[in-house]
Amino acid sequence: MKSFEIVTEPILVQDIIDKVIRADAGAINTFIGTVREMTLGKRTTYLKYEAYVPMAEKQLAKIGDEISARWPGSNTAITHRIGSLDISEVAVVIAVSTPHRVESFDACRYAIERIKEIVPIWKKEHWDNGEMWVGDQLEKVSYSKGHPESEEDKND
Amino acid sequence: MKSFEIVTEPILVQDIIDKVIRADAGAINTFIGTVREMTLGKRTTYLKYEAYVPMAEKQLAKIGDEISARWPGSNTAITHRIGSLDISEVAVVIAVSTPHRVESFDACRYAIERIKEIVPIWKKEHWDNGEMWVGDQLEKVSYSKGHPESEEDKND
Amino acid sequence: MIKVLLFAGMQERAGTNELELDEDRLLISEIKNALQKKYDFPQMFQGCLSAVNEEFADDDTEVTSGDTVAFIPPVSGG
Amino acid sequence: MIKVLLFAGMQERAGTNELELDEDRLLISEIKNALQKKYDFPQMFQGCLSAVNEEFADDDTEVTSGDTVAFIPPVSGG
Repeated sequence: MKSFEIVTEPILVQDIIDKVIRADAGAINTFIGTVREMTLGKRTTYLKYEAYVPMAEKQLAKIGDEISARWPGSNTAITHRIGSLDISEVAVVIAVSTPHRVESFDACRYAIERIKEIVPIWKKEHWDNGEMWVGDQLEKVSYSKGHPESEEDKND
Repeated sequence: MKSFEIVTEPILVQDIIDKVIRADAGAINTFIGTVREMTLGKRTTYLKYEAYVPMAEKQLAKIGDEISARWPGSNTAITHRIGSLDISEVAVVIAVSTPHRVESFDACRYAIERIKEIVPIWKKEHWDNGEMWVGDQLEKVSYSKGHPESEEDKND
Repeated sequence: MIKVLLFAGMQERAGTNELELDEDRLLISEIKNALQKKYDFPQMFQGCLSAVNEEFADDDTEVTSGDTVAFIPPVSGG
Repeated sequence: MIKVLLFAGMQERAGTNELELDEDRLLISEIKNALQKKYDFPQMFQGCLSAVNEEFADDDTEVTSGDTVAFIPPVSGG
């Protein structure tokens, strides 16, 4: 059972939670990233995720190491799915268990922010009339409103 | 399907998540409170939760209303279990979906803090040699270290 | 008749989870005084909240026959 | 021989996910220049990180035959 994994099949949230449940943890925080339909007024039809799989798994494990160092007594598991995902499907599940509740929130928040910084995974948004690699911004169609204004408003 | 519920049977985390998944939400934060074995050096054998059930469900729904007002576009579901719970069993599950990730953490954190303030649920810790209603502190045995020093360190 | 609900340690101390007061009209503070005299609660309702018909209430809230009063010792859910 | 991996938009632009450079020794910056000349990437490796054998590397990192170089455009997981 790998705690840091890139998968192509649907993720079962409970499987990720089961990896971090421990008798000395009283709190588990879970972040689930799902495919959102509307981003900046555009209707996403589906997303495609691609990864540099072996390096992505190493980087996820590195995030786990960072969390263990920063929040002693914590346990982390992260699974990210790649391939085509429909609206509301689960792209990523992070679970962090800690003895007390406050750290579970902080550590899980840290994990998702780090994923967006150091893990080689890319998301391509598909709409009815086009597609775009998020971050790379090589849009394949002209888009009346120009490029999305801010990274903050992207599908997260 | 009630979004704010007190139950006596084990909680399935996925059931609570399913209540808040929506096409326009890209993030779901889940907090799971489990029974921790060690608290302040004492080994808990099991916990017993009791609630003023109808009022507790109303108060949970009130927390949901507060979250909707404060984080527009969010959806919240909370289930708390009562009765006897063994080590690592799930006592409470909170799920909050929001369009973007940051609010999902903030709103879920708000929910657990409010549960500990306004929801009539009580926890009784059982050890090998005694028991205590947490918060009420009417310990049934003499306890060499005196009463637990701080609310912060309680089983959360 | 006014119904009174007790929970957690207060319930154990009183040996019952429910009392019936054969009165038409009482203040919450009057009910507290009567119960304190009867059961000698160790903390004398310290940190204890009150609810009338499942809504939080104050010491000077007046309850009437048919109401349900609940005493809510410090909560510890989650 | 040095293996080069391309991803996302760069992969589409190049029309391949993998190249083989028949060289014994190159700097990352030299590989970037060669690829930029060949494929005319619109953003000229802007914001693009490099990895050698699955670890992040710098422009002046030297790679040798047998190494795998990956160019990592801005990531968007999560």
